[in-house]
Amino acid sequence: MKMITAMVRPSKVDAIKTALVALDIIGMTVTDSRGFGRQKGQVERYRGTEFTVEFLPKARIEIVVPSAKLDAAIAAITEAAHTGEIGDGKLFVTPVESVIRIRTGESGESTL
Amino acid sequence: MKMITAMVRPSKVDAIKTALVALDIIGMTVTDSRGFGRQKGQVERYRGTEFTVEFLPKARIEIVVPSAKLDAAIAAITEAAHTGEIGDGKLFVTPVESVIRIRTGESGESTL
Amino acid sequence: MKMITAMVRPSKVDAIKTALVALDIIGMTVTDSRGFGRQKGQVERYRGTEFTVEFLPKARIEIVVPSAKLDAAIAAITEAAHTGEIGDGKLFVTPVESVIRIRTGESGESTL
Amino acid sequence: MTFDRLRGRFLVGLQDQRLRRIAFFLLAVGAGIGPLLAGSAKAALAMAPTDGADTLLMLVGSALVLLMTPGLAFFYGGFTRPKNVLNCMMMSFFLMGLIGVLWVVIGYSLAFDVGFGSPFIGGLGSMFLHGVGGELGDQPLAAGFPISATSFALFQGMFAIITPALISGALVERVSFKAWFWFCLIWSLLIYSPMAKMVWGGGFIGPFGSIGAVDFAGGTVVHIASGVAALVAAAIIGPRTTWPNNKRPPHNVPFILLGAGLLWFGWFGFNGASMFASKTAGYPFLTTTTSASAALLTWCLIEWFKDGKPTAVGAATGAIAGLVGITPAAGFVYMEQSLLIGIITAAVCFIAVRVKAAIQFDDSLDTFMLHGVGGTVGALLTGILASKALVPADYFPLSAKILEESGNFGLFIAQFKAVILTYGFVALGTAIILWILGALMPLRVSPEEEERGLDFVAHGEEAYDPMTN
Amino acid sequence: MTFDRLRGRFLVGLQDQRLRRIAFFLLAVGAGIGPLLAGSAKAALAMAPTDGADTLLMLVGSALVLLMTPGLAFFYGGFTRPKNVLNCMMMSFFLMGLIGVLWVVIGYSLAFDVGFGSPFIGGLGSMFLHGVGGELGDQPLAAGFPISATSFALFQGMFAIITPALISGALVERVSFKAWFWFCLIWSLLIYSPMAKMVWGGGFIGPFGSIGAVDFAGGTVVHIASGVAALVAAAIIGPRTTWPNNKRPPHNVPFILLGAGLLWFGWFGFNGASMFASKTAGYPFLTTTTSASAALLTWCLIEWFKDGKPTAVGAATGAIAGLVGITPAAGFVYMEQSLLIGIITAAVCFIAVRVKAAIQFDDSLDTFMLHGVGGTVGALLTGILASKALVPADYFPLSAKILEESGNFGLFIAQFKAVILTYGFVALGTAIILWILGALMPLRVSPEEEERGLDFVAHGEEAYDPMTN
Amino acid sequence: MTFDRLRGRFLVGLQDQRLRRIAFFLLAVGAGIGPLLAGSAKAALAMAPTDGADTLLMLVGSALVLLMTPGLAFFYGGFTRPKNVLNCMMMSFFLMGLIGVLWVVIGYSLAFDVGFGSPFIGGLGSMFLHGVGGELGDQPLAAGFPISATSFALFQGMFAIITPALISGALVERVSFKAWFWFCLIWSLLIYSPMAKMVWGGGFIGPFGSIGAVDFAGGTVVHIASGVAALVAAAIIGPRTTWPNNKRPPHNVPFILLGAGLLWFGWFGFNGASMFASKTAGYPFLTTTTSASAALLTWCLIEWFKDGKPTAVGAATGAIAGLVGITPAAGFVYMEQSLLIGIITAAVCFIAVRVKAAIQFDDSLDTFMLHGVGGTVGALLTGILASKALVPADYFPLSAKILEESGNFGLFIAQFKAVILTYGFVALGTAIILWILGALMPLRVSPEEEERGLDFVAHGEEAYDPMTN
Ligand SMILES: Nc1ncnc2c1ncn2[C@@H]1O[C@H](COP(=O)(O)OP(=O)(O)O)[C@@H](O)[C@H]1O
Ligand SMILES: Nc1ncnc2c1ncn2[C@@H]1O[C@H](COP(=O)(O)OP(=O)(O)O)[C@@H](O)[C@H]1O
Ligand SMILES: Nc1ncnc2c1ncn2[C@@H]1O[C@H](COP(=O)(O)OP(=O)(O)O)[C@@H](O)[C@H]1O
Repeated sequence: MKMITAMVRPSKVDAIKTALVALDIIGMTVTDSRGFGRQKGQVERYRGTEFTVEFLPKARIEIVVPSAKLDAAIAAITEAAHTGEIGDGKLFVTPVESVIRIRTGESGESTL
Repeated sequence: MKMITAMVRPSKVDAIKTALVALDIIGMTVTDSRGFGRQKGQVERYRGTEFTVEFLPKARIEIVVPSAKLDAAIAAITEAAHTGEIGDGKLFVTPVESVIRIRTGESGESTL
Repeated sequence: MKMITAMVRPSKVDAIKTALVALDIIGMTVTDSRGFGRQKGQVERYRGTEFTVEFLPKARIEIVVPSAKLDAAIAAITEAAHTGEIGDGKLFVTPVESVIRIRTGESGESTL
Repeated sequence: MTFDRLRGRFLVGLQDQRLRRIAFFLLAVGAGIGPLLAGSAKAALAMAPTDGADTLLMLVGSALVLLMTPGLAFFYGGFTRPKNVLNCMMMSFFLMGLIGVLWVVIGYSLAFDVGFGSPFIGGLGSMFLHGVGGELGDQPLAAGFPISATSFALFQGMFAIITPALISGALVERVSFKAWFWFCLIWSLLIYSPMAKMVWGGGFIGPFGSIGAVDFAGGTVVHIASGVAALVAAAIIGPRTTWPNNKRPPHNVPFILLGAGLLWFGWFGFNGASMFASKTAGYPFLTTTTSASAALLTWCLIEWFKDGKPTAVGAATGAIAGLVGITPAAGFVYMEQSLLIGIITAAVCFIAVRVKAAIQFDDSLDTFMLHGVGGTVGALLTGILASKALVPADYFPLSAKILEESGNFGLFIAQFKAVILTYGFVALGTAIILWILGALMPLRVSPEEEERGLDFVAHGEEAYDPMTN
Repeated sequence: MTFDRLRGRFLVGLQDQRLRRIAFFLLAVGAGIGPLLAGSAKAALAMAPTDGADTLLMLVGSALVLLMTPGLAFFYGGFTRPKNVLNCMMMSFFLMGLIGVLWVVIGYSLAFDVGFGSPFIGGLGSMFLHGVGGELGDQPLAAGFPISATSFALFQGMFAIITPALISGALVERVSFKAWFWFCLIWSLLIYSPMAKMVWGGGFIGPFGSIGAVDFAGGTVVHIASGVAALVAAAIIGPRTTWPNNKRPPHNVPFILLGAGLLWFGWFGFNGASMFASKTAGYPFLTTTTSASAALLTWCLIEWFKDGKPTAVGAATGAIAGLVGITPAAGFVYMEQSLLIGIITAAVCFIAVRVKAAIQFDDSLDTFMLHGVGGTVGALLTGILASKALVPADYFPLSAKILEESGNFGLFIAQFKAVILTYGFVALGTAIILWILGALMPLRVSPEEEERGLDFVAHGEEAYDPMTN
Repeated sequence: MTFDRLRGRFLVGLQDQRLRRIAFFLLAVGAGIGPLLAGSAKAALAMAPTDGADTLLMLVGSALVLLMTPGLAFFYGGFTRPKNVLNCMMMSFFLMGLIGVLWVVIGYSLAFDVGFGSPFIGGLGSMFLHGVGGELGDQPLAAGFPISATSFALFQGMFAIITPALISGALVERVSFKAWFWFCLIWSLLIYSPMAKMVWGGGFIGPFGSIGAVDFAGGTVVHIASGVAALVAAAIIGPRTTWPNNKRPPHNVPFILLGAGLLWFGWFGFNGASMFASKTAGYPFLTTTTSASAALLTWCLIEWFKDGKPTAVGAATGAIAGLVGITPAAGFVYMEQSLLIGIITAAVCFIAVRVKAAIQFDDSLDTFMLHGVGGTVGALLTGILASKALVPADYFPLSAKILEESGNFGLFIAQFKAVILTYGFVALGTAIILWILGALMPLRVSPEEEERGLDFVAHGEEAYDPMTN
């Protein structure tokens, strides 16, 4: 099993969800985050003072998938989150050793 | 060392903390998240319009434990977070290579 | 590649960012979290009632770095986040199997 | 813990047949004896044409008091969990609909009509405000009251709305909205309107009745009544499942400050317009704010000395305590007395709130501790501090006579009786209403629903969208 | 879907040469015939010195109505996404600047000056309020109106501000702020001022004109006008890109309740001060709040029966519907009628809002569904329910005559004509303004900007700082 | 940087013995000479019975001004970090307690009693409002002022509360609450009351004194005084540790808009009721809002042209600037002049705010830049634009005489003197108070406490519960 952690534009969350559901991947967790990267910060101004906002709103999506579905999931996410502009975000894959479904106590890939 | 990442009902955080403290595991980080899964979304209605809320509030708990305590910790969390209804959440175990306590610069299992 | 996950004081985020940029590490994701640990909770009082706040505001920073830069990054973060008081936080290192830059579809260390 | 045992005994007591019979008996006796005692004090005031400025005072006052209900929604709503804030606010806001209609349909009539000729309850002759205000709505209210009768009916309606809304503070985060609906409807008719009659409508408690107590703007009618009802209802309905082990701090303290600010602002109408005359309204306007100021300061200073830090919630709470305390007295005392009232009310309410926390009774947002206790302190202090010159015999015949003959001590006794009667009547009445209602429907939601949050459970809504994009 | 086809046809229709010509022709004919029909009803009221209390009613009323605009900003702002809330609020708040200035410079003159001697439009003689109020600003407005003329000009200005602000509800989250600026500026001059003239300024729709309709505080001038403009503008500008597939719930429902509370509070000024006399203002104050109460209750009860749960958003919405419905009637009906108006308006608006949701038309915050529909219901019910005694011939000569001669049915016909004329005039005028404006600048932002959020795009700001430390 | 050097010199200067001596000398000379110069202008107005409408204007005005303080708490609180918002709000809200009490105990007496017979300070004869308002609180204030004396004392008290509250804007996020407590207490007695005396209470700056300047509703007394005190205090106390490198944007801009809306609403009372007469209050009500409108528009248009985007914070700021600018002039100018005042004040304050940002001086929320600068512009423009007809000799004998004899230029000179004297008196007085206070207790919290957040440090509270469940 692998965990995909994707930092994406918040407005893309719905599209990613839809794409994953199409692959029968029903399960993900989303967290509001702020990302710093190559994307240029925006300049806001309040009264006389300028603020360069370097940390931009990102959605941090975590999905644990069976290794077999990893590539398909990555492809689906990458496509759904893509705009081509700087700031589309990154996607990381990390190993997962075990999974437990709290409701039933079952563990293993079948719980995903 | 292992990292346990558990997506649970927000109202269970206190119980989980208590259960872990009982195991002398003093240390965890909680993040407000929204989860999508098998749990049926709720329908809200504002004026004429219905909204099906598919992302439900979840607490995302991260705990790094010495490998020796892993099973006990998992058991404690699973029990404390359990209600038996769909939406109880998942628990993932991932490997951790090293830990550092920033205050002292120490590293290793003893810092947990 | 490694993922550094650091739970630090929220007021240290800017300093950490600056320290990493100095190492030419341009990319990180920050999430508001609440941490429980050895740091003593604070007591708040509203009307007659006391509340001991055990979960304190922490910033959860994630940075994926090429393995070569790992030690430098850890050193930089540890230094920037340090105050010496209980509650400075922890830093975890976990393995990352692959990275993809969504904008371009490229993968590998070069995308970091 | 401590309190749970008390509560157990109380609940058993409430179900005790004998006790209930005694209660009903007392009520009946009161209802029977009252009229016999009713004095025949009569005022001889002249009928003057409607005055523009005085009427405007009432109209502006009505607008100000209307705003207190949303203000209260924020004062209370800031304290709750985010998942219960809408339900908490609706417990107030919704009454602007329910009681707003009820009042003009029948509530006003039960309070201020004289059809029944009873010292306890009005009549049915003014239902739908029949005959109030005349063809153009500009007829004066009565001899000595050159304000338009319509403006009076409106003004009183705003009081009828906020009184049950105050009760909600003790009951947030657990009460079924359906039960709340029926409770407010019945309570308003059976408790509020009679209270208004007895104290203000020429009934047996007020200055035209046999007791001769005074209540400038609602110490008994509004504050003690809501406070006592809150106490009884919280005792019967029981604490939140999270109380006292999983309680949480307020979710939004600025909302509490906003609510307190709007309440203070609206209280100028509440107390000030209760003078019914703009020329002499200087005192009630002034005493209202000076009492609130003194109480805010007192509360914060006590915190500062005791706990080391004055709090924002304390400042808001102190101000409200001071406003409650001055309510029964606002037009009967001078500025100096108002400072005293503010200081004493704040100090006593401060202790009450701490006692509540100590015995762990879940009067969730301190309705009894502020409005019940504060109203009581205010009502009694009114007896002690009222100035003869400000209680003219024309408007308060019996009370003026008491003051004349037995001085402030005499008035204090009258106030004391009024307080006792209010406690008894409201406590009993509220308990009976809740018993009956409790037999017909669950009074509170299930623990699972409580955990889920009442905003979704009762209204199908969430206050804040967690998705920020 | 359903609606998209309608919209397509409409847009094509709007570009059809022939149709446009017909529209212009109709407008011209109206403009020409109107004066011919204009009655010569004249009132014979005495010139009285300025009255302090009546003037104060106007001044306090002005303050109350001013507060409605920030109130509206919150009522609307609570519904939007966090990334659009400031833009939404600015669409109202900014008009306190733009229209505030425009009104005193020329808007007032176009509405209430009589220089042009036209029944459609005022004149230029009162630009910069020239001659209004005299040397000390204390000259009475006119015979029969012993309020200072300055207070009247101020009061009317507050109406001029909030009317276009209401329109914004239909257009949030997508309109270019520059286009909004110009739209409001032009619309206020070409639509609002003429409407005020025609209905209130002695023009041909009102009680001195040929139609003889009555509009107490803005059923046509404010609510139908803004509602119809909102409908037309939303149709022309089109839905948000997120509509109806990615719509989100309100980001902050407490803000909606705050806004509704402030609006209700301010509405006492809106309707109450439209009586221009404090002694008789009891009715409009009273009917305002009873209609709102009845409507709040009705809306919630419908939800309760239909969906199982009364909602907080519904309570706020119902109250506003009731306030809109009573606006044209407030001083012409008794309390009983106001309850009826509240109930009916709430029920009809409830249906309208559901229909909107069903046909998926993006009148984003229901401006037409509440103000257009509610205003229409209110205006028509005013005809049916107005009481002769409350429509005195001195102030409403033609309307009183109609009531005298053909009773409420006659007045209903007059009201019906007024409504139709308002719909036609405003719809056409708004469409024309938007066509022209649309040719000069983009009316909406790009889809990318919409996704980014208008707070940053239009104002370079964010409402909330996501960094909490 | 730039500023830090200036500040260094200033602080050194403040500690310079010689400089201090000179300052004290100047103050003493002023105090001595003033009375000699004091004119003996006397008005001969008739004593009229209390007027209901005029009194009501004062009472409603008082309620409106009271609401400005919570309004200010939101206007300011929206700008801060979430960890400092309660402390920021308490810096205003708490003064409703502290100054509310102080004023009626002694502040009023020091400002409006005549016991000392001094042109600088009142007396002690009206402590506890002794003798104010008579037995029923309905005695008229004075010849020519048929408002009840109680309503005047109340109204003035609201001004006394908000003035030090304004200062807090320059000092948020770093000041010790204990120091703030003592500072406000002392400043109110030693600076505010004397200022009120000198300008309004028949003292030497005002129209009965030797200078003959006019200040309608507080250009000098409220705005320049608070602005200058803010400047001096910010300079002495120093910038936040996060300034200018780690500054953050406002945490809640809707709160800022809410605050601005409530302030504007309340300002109708602030300026409008300062006319003391409802019949002639049309102008101050009108000019207040037109100046605010013009300023809002001006500010946004400047931003639009300069930066490409008009901002919501700018709209709120502009409106406040316009309200500040018109305050000294509100009843002395016509509508056209008010537009001019609004435009000019907004433009000048805009520049001031930008200059502040450029020199990186931490007047955190621009108290001096808006109230100091805006008040100065307004006070001077009052001289230039006041109309003879609106400065009647009965009420403003010396000023009317100046206008008569040397026209607006003469009045401008008088205004200029008043401004200079206010700057000098307030700057010196504030610096001295802070020196002494600084010797007795730390004026600011430690950098660690600053980082932790003042809500917890000073009040043991958090504004928002981060746990949402
Ligand atoms: N090395 C990294 N570690 C963690 N998060 C990263 C890293 N690099 C980028 N991110 C996340 O991805 C987001 C987008 O990155 P950015 O460099 O701005 O654009 P792009 O991904 O298009 O090159 C960042 O805002 C951040 O949230
Ligand atoms: N594959 C997954 N990856 C990440 N998070 C998941 C995954 N599956 C479930 N979750 C998290 O667990 C929560 C509960 O899952 P759900 O399927 O609704 O119920 P249950 O765990 O009882 O089967 C989800 O809301 C989500 O936060
Ligand atoms: N075992 C752990 N797993 C996850 N997070 C931890 C763990 N231990 C500590 N943390 C995080 O680090 C923060 C600081 O830890 P604490 O024990 O309070 O102080 P210190 O790190 O100085 O020893 C905690 O608030 C929590 O967010």
